[in-house]
Amino acid sequence: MVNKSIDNYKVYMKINWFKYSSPQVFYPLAGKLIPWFAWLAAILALAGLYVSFMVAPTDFQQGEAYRIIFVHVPAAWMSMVIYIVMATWAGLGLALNARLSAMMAQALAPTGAIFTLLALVTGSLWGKPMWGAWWVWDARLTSELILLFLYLGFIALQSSIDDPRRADRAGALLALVGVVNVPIIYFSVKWWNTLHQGSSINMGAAPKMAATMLLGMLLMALAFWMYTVAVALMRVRCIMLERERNTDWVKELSLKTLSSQSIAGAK
Amino acid sequence: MIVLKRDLLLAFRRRSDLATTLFFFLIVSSLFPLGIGPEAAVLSSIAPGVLWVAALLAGMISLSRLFAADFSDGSLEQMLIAPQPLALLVLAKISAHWIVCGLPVVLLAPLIGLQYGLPNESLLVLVWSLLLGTPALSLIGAIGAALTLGVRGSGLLVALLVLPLYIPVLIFGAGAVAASQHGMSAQAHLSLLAACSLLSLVLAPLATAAALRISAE
Amino acid sequence: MQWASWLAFFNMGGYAFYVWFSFGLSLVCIILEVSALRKRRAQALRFSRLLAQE
Amino acid sequence: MLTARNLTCLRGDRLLFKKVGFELSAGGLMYVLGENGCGKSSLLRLLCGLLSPEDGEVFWNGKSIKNDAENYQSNLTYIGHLNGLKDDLTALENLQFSVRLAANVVDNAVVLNALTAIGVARCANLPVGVLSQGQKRRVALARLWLSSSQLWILDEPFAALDTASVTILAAQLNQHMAKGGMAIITTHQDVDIQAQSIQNLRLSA
Repeated sequence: MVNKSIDNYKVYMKINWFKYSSPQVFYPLAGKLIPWFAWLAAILALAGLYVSFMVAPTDFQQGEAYRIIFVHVPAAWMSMVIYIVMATWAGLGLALNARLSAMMAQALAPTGAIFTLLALVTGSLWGKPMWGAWWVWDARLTSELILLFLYLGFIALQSSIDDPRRADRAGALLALVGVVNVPIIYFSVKWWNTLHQGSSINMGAAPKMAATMLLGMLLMALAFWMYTVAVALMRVRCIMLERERNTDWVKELSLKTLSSQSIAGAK
Repeated sequence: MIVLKRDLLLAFRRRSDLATTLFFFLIVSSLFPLGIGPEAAVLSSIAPGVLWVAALLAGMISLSRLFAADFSDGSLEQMLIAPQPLALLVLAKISAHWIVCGLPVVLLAPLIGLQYGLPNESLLVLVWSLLLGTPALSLIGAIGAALTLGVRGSGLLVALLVLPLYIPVLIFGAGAVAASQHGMSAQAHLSLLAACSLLSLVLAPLATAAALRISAE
Repeated sequence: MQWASWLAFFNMGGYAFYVWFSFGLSLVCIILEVSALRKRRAQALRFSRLLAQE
Repeated sequence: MLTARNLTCLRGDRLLFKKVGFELSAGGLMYVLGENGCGKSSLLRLLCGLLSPEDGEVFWNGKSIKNDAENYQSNLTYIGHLNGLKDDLTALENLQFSVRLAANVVDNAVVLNALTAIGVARCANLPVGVLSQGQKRRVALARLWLSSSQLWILDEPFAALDTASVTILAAQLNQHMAKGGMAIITTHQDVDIQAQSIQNLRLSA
């Protein structure tokens, strides 16, 4: 019975794997890319941290607390960028029926959610000394919160559908609907915010942003980018292993890792 | 058209379902004064938000019924392979849903607005805002209902998917009533609300049709 | 260089908790995510190995 | 003419069938055979366009049913496992709805004739919810008397029917085939239907 299904899989793989790239090819390729991106992320992060703590001057209004923006703003940027990238992969997967794209979308979602959460928490950690309150219904924080809901909805929908193909396609559609709505939501929240309270300290766009501050944020954002790529590749490899567990190549691979010591290795 | 007629007939045969939605709307909006206290000033200041949130939740709890029955008895399959554009059939179903679940809420809302001490002109704006906004709720909700069709825990899931997407409608709708309370024109809010409804009228049936095809496989 | 001493650096002008908590939390998130993924991968491989040996 | 090429169907991570192909021309009858769970129903749903295949394509008169869906669907009558009836509507209302859905218009009298033909005329004005399983199935099958489409795809049409109804249905199928119709049927029963050409498609995993 098992043999037969393996046999079927073999034929199936010959006729149509992901149309564009097969997991057997992609899996080791991703494995080779991960360390590169991880190292890049580490180097950029070190440079970014150096600039943010050693080079960037103290803000005359906010003192040292403003240094939180070196993680808050890049995290907020990433949370939005990842959603757009995720929706793009999802849309590609839906349009071309390419499963690798759908897997990439699925792999990006948790990382995006983590960055959104980070942006929220660091935002409130910044808000406490600045505004004297842990949470302020500021337009940016509120939109970030809604973005977190959108991520969680995507993850929840995908994980509650058993059939991977349906999960891929339903998730993709939801991501597309979300991406159409994000600008509308952002606009409406901004509108709501201007109506209900006066001006607050505008996050991120401090009155006079020193060039070094911008450099620090950019370096950190790039580091997060590289980290995201590395982690998404790691996750997509996990997804492949889980979905392809019945195929020969995964079985061979799993036996190989037993003999070489790197069972839990990242590579 | 035939789908609209059938769904309305079905809703008429099951009038109790209709009452459930209305009753839910009533009870949710009556809970707030009990939780907050009967001061007139407080109540009238929270009224727009409370009424809108209650309308939104009432529309949402009836969403899971939108396609579920058709899915389990096989009539959804027949609609999917009918030689008619699926988006139109879907639009007819959503319209029926709105007439059955949305319209009664719109009509009942001014009564509850009275309980909250809303002035007359605000009541009028409330009805207008609900009339313009609730179609968008039904339309957007249909996408969520279609995506979660036959999925375990779909009732909760649909809330998670749909509520964030409802936020613009809530903001503009409640904002319209609040503006009229403060003696300002609600024109801008109402136009934005109408724009939301129009946009979802164009896009939501297509997205829902696509979602139904995915879910019915 | 911005800081007069290491102590001043750690003190962050009196905002030490907020600043270090933010950066520390980011680090924790990264470590947790990576280790969770490693575990997930090892588990997937273990499962396939069981299937293969069957 | 209905042509299927290279159809492959995957459910979850299970391969149901692969490289299924056939050609069905006017007056042709095809039985889909195979054990339980081998994908007969999935194949029928695939042929209706309800399911999209992992690989391969279905053509109606040379055009892919994906690109020419409306034309194909107006030539198709599908009765699946589920009856597609609303419990709260009467048999008459249910059938009128499905006729309208197929973009046709008929009189109530015609619908009544159809119900009479399959022996459930007495149930015409009863809500379907109160009928027995067999009666519900017959109401659903009455659509075949109202259908003008050339291709019938029927999933276990004879199941849950008594012998008399089986004969009546077989006669209706015979008539359909004689008029140059096509039918694709899954069945466990041995029913004699005449057609210009009869083919068997056996699915095996």
